[in-house]
Amino acid sequence: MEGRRIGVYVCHCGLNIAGTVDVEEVAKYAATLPSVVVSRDYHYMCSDPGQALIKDDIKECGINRVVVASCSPRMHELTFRNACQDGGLNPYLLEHTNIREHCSWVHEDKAAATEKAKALVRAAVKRVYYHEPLEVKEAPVNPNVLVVGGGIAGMQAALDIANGEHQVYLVEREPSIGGHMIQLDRTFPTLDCSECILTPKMAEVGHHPFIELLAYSEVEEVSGSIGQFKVKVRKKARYIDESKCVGCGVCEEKCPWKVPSEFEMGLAMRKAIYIPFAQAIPNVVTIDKDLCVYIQSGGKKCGACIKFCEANAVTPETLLNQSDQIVELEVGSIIVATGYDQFDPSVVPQYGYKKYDNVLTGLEFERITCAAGPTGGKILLKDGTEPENVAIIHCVGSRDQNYHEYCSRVCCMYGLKYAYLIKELTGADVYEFYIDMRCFGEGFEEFYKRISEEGIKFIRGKVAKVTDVAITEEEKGKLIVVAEDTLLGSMVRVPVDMVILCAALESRSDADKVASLFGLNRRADGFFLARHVKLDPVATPTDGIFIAGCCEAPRDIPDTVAQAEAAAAKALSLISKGKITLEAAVATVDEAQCQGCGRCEEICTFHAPKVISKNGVMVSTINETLCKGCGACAVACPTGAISIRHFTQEEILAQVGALIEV
Amino acid sequence: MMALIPSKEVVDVVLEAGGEPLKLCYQCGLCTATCPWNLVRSFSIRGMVHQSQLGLVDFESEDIWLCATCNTCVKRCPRGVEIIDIMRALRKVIVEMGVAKVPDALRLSAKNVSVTGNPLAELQEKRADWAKDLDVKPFIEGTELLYFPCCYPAYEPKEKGIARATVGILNEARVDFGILGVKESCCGDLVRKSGNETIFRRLAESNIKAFTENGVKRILVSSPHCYNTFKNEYPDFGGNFEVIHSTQYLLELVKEHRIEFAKELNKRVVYSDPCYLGRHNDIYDEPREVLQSIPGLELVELPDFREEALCCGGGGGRIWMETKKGERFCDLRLEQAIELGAEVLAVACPICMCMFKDSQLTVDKGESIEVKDVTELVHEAI
Amino acid sequence: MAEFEPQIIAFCCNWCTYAAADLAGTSRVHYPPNVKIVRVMCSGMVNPIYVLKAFESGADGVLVAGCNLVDCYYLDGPVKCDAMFAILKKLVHILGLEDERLRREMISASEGVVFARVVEEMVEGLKKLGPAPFKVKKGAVV
Amino acid sequence: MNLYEIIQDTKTHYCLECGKCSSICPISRYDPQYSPRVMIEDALFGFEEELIHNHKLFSCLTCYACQLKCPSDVDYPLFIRKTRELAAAAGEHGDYAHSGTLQSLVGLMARSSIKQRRFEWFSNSYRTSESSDVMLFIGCSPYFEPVFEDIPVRTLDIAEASLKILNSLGIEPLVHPDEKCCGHDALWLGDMETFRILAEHNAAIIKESGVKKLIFFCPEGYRTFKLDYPNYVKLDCEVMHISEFLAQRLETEGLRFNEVKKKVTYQDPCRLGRHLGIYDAPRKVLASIPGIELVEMEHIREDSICCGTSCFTNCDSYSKQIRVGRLVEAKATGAETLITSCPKCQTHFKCAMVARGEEKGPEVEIEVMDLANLVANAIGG
Repeated sequence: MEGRRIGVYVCHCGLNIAGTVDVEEVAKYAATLPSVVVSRDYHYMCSDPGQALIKDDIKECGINRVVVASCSPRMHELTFRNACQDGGLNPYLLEHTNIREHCSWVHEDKAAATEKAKALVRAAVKRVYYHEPLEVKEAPVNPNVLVVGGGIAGMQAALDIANGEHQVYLVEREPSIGGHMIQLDRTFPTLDCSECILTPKMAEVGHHPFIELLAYSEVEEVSGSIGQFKVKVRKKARYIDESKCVGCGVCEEKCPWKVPSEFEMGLAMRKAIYIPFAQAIPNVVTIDKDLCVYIQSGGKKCGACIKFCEANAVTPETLLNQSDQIVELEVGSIIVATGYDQFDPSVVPQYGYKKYDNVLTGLEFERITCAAGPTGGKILLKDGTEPENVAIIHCVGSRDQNYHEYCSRVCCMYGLKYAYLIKELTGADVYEFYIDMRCFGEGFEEFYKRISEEGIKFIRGKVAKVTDVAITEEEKGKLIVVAEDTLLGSMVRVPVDMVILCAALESRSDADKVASLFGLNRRADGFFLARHVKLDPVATPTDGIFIAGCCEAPRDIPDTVAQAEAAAAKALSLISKGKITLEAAVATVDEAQCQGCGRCEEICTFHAPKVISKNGVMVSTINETLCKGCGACAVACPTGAISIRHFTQEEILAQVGALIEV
Repeated sequence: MMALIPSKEVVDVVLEAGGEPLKLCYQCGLCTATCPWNLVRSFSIRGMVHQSQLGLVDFESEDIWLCATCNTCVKRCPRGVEIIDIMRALRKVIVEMGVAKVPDALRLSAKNVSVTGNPLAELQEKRADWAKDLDVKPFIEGTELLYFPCCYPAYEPKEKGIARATVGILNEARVDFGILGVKESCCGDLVRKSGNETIFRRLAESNIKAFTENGVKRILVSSPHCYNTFKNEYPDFGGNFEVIHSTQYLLELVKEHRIEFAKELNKRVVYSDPCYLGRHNDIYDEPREVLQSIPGLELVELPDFREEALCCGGGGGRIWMETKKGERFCDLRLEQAIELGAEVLAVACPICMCMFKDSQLTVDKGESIEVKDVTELVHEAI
Repeated sequence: MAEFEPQIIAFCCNWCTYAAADLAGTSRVHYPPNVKIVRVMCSGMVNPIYVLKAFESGADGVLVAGCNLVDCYYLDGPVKCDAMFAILKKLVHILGLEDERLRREMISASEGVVFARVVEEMVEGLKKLGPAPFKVKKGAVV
Repeated sequence: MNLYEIIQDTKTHYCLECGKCSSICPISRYDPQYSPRVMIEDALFGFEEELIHNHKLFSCLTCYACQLKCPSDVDYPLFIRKTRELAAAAGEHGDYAHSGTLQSLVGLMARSSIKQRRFEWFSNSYRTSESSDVMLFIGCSPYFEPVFEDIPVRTLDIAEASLKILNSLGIEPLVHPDEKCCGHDALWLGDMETFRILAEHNAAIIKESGVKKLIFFCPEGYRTFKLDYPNYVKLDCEVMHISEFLAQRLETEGLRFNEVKKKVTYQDPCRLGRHLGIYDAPRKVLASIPGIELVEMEHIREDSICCGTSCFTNCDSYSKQIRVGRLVEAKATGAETLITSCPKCQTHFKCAMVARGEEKGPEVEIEVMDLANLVANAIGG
């Protein structure tokens, strides 16, 4: 610690400081402190001549640490850091102390204010003694972007970026992009046909010269950090030659092996070789390996698809020898748009899902009303007849602390949409069982009013059970929905033919894996946590990784699209700058001191520390591109191995110890 | 608790009876919260609407007959639900389908209207008797204005003053007017609001016929109920006439200096807005301007007035029914007026006048205040 | 004898409470000069030793203040600070120190007035309590 | 005192430079930069400044392994302690673990006139007496509780167990509310001012209470009272470790324990073992509990290996490796529980097991328990 030469500069700020604080006395006092070689006061330190004092003293008096006592560092720390730099001194060798906002402006007693200013300067001098030069690093940004999830959010984000002529890799784990939105029949509140508005976008994604679509693929590994992520993607084998398949569907027709279709929510069958739905992108077949008898028998049985494929896309070779491929990508930013799962209502046994044929979930009902769906768009009961009365139960799995405490946001609206469709298509009596109607979006309340006009019966009350145990003649053969009508203050039993459960949107069952893959945090409700709920809603704790759509929280299509566009804008702004500046005041590990206990790794919100084995000894390392310098790890570190540059314990203790004169 | 089973049939019946607006209700409860009944007892309109939505109405309940159709709830309803129509529909279901007992007083009055053309069971041929000693011409083709006094001023001794004052003023202003007398019947408002749609239709058709046959174009009415019915409901049955309420017409006469005040009326006066003039037809200023034009008259306002004004409790057929002491809105209103130190409670509706005059008999110091129609006050001052 | 003037050291996070103190300044909200602020980047950066050292060096009261849970620049710094503070409180409690000498606040950047009020309250409270019971160790100040 | 005097005092000039010390030193085994022999050599060459500013000066565990092997009887730990006094006077203090919180608390405790709230944890299921002539020294345990909350170590469990044991022997001991830290760490870190204040305070309250016997469950306090206090203050009472006390009672009162089925191994705490030569008493207690099977580690008694940290200072990567090594040894015995009779040993071992990163080091998870707790469990009830 030899050779510290400290310069102290006390600013008058006109009379803003000098009116209350005797700045000359403060400067004189500072001159008496150890290691202080120059101490000056000046009218306006932030002015050019004021800054020149510092620059000159660096050159002429050889000062190598600077204390400026003036206004708030939040105002002018950067100014004086730049002055130091211009004078040839590392900018981090400055300590800026606040004797205006925190002293002259808030105190009236001149003597006391002067004493306080002295104490602040004394503490700053003690602290600056320990300041070390820090290097401000920059890193380049790879302009390629990875978008994970080919639902509406992922597609929109991919298109926005690709339209800016930047390369996008769009990874989708299902055989086709489209997500949940392509399963929907119509979209509230405008009742546009979902397919009609979505398929053009899917086609655009499929053909876009700047989008490389990796469907039927999953991200396996992500390393690196903002600007330079390395990503491994597993492209799952479709057991066909994608370049040859024209999607004619003949093989599908001929294939004799069936299972319930995932896309149709199990309400229709698909084949072992299949295209999940007519407008699938990419329009190529996929083979369900577990179901394909040819593959399972090692080529001994069946082989119908090979026989009928004129394009020669399915061959014994593709069926028996194709395997997953690992694709390695390098990208500068990542947009995670992995969507949601529908809550499984069978965990609420009272509602009879899976027990009674005509108790359906929302997504199942979407398929039923869809013209391309299993019933050709007719609302039919399992026995093929039309229902005369239907109950729609809201908040299934949401607003219920036994399942999910949150409001799922879209259910009220889709519940209303169903009511409308049922009325329109069957004229059946519709009962909506709700707790509150939450119709907050553009056109939502108007839609609610419009649906009300249809004579839908709204019963305010959470349904206790759905049963087929009749107690009166008219209940026989019906499903009876039992609830308290809280507005009547009376129990009601409503016999209906069909019950639709407005199942909540919940976080993906594998959200934990996705979170740890991309370094995301999850809220208590399972969804991914944004960097700031209000002011940074698509960023995440990991710089360069953004989230959009229902993986962040349940939301409707317009909100999802807006969020996807926001995420794309974030990625584009990174690309446009081309480089990132790294925080200099970050955590650093003294490896000899570190015991590799992992407390730092555990506490860090940004996943910057990581415990690794070095020569068999566990030590923590800090990824400086991830570290924000918040200091939580240093507090958690039991051995003092971690310190935060520019905010080391030594520095702060020196400052604290000097604040009070004894 | 017995579970109820919603009844589609009942809902359909109510809808059929004109209850269509109930579909729109989203059960916020603002109607109940604004209803004057809840000043004196508990009455859940919201609950009744919801019962109607599910076909679970308790038709035996006396609550069905409470609504005085004051329109406060309708004016405030965030969904624009025509709640009075729903009440009317429920009453209609009872009256016309006999699903429950109609209160005796209502049944009797409705019968009276049906038979005699007025609720007071007076003879039709005596309908013009109030004007016997006055210079009143029968209406003939070409007469400028028809004066339609309403059954109460026509028959009820306590209210005849309204009709007579009106005639006095019209004559003073040299207005070319006439009356139809025995050719006219009750406008039918109260019977309609109390569920007797069939009787109402008959009355409406007969009045329209009489008006049309006699070449009536412009009708001056003393009652806001007649005003509302002629203006807003008769057009549905083909009767399109220019309808003018006495307070509107008085203002016209004052402004055109067709009447001049000769005396000062040094009195402190409060004005009680009739529901059917105010909330139903947005006429708030005219009566006040007329009163203020009377020299010496000091107009003071009740605690709630104009849009917020408290109903007298007589609308919707309530005038015919007994309301328990302690639950009478008119008593509250009268007490408020006395509290304000008013010498006169001015009204512009024969129903209000009837209700308030009854109140005078039971309310403490009820006799300390006069109840007068605006017309009467004007007549006194000219 | 002059009135006892308590010494308070306040650890304030850069983004919220330090900014709140700045705002108190720009709005000229006056408060007693007994407080001296140490700027930290996050309340979650405050190590228990900083607070203990403040007492060692003669402070009569210590304030640890930072963002509200929802405002945190580092997402959940206040949670970490609370966890640290809970331990710290237990320690000084066992030590026998009055609870009022150690205060934890969440003061957002817009709450200059709140900052001033907290300081005033602390000064008032500490005046009643009198000096902290620690004798400063010889040579404790670096 | 200067370095020359220290060398005389600790017989350091007898050093033969044989290097036995460095070869036995648990730190030197892992830290190539640390060697007791080189430290001594520096001292003998008179490099006083270098020596007191060398932060490795605070690495020595003062475990006394070297001293027992030294052919010239050089008291290296004492040499270190005294040299640290010089270093402390120059503002050096080594690398504090836990940011120096514990040292700071001791400093504040020493320099405060207020009443501590030491016994709020105290449940009323144990009987104590203000007029007893036996005192149980609780030490810093109440402070350890919050600090080590996350490991988790509950040193007060040991205090409670000790009370239960004493109660079951019909003793209602005094627990003193004004007791302060024994000063062990201050002493061994060279902070003599703090140590003296603490020693004088404790001696005074003990004298005032008139107790005849002072029982410790912490070997550090025990050592400090037994070997160090007499050099500074007058103490008129017998001091004992709870294991010693129990061993004594086993003979005199024929104590009987319930069966506890457990295969255990035993860690000799340095202070109890090498500092005070107590190896048999705890083993005797273990042997008296039916069902307990003691399997010894490779290094035991005089050859026992330190738990790896002392005075919460220089608790570094090497310290961790020592502990990991020792735990691996303990696990190798096949024991399910590692018994110690020192709260610090327990703390340091449990701390070494913390592995919260995704990547884990060697598997060292084993139950660690204080002898007092084991005995208390065997008493039952």
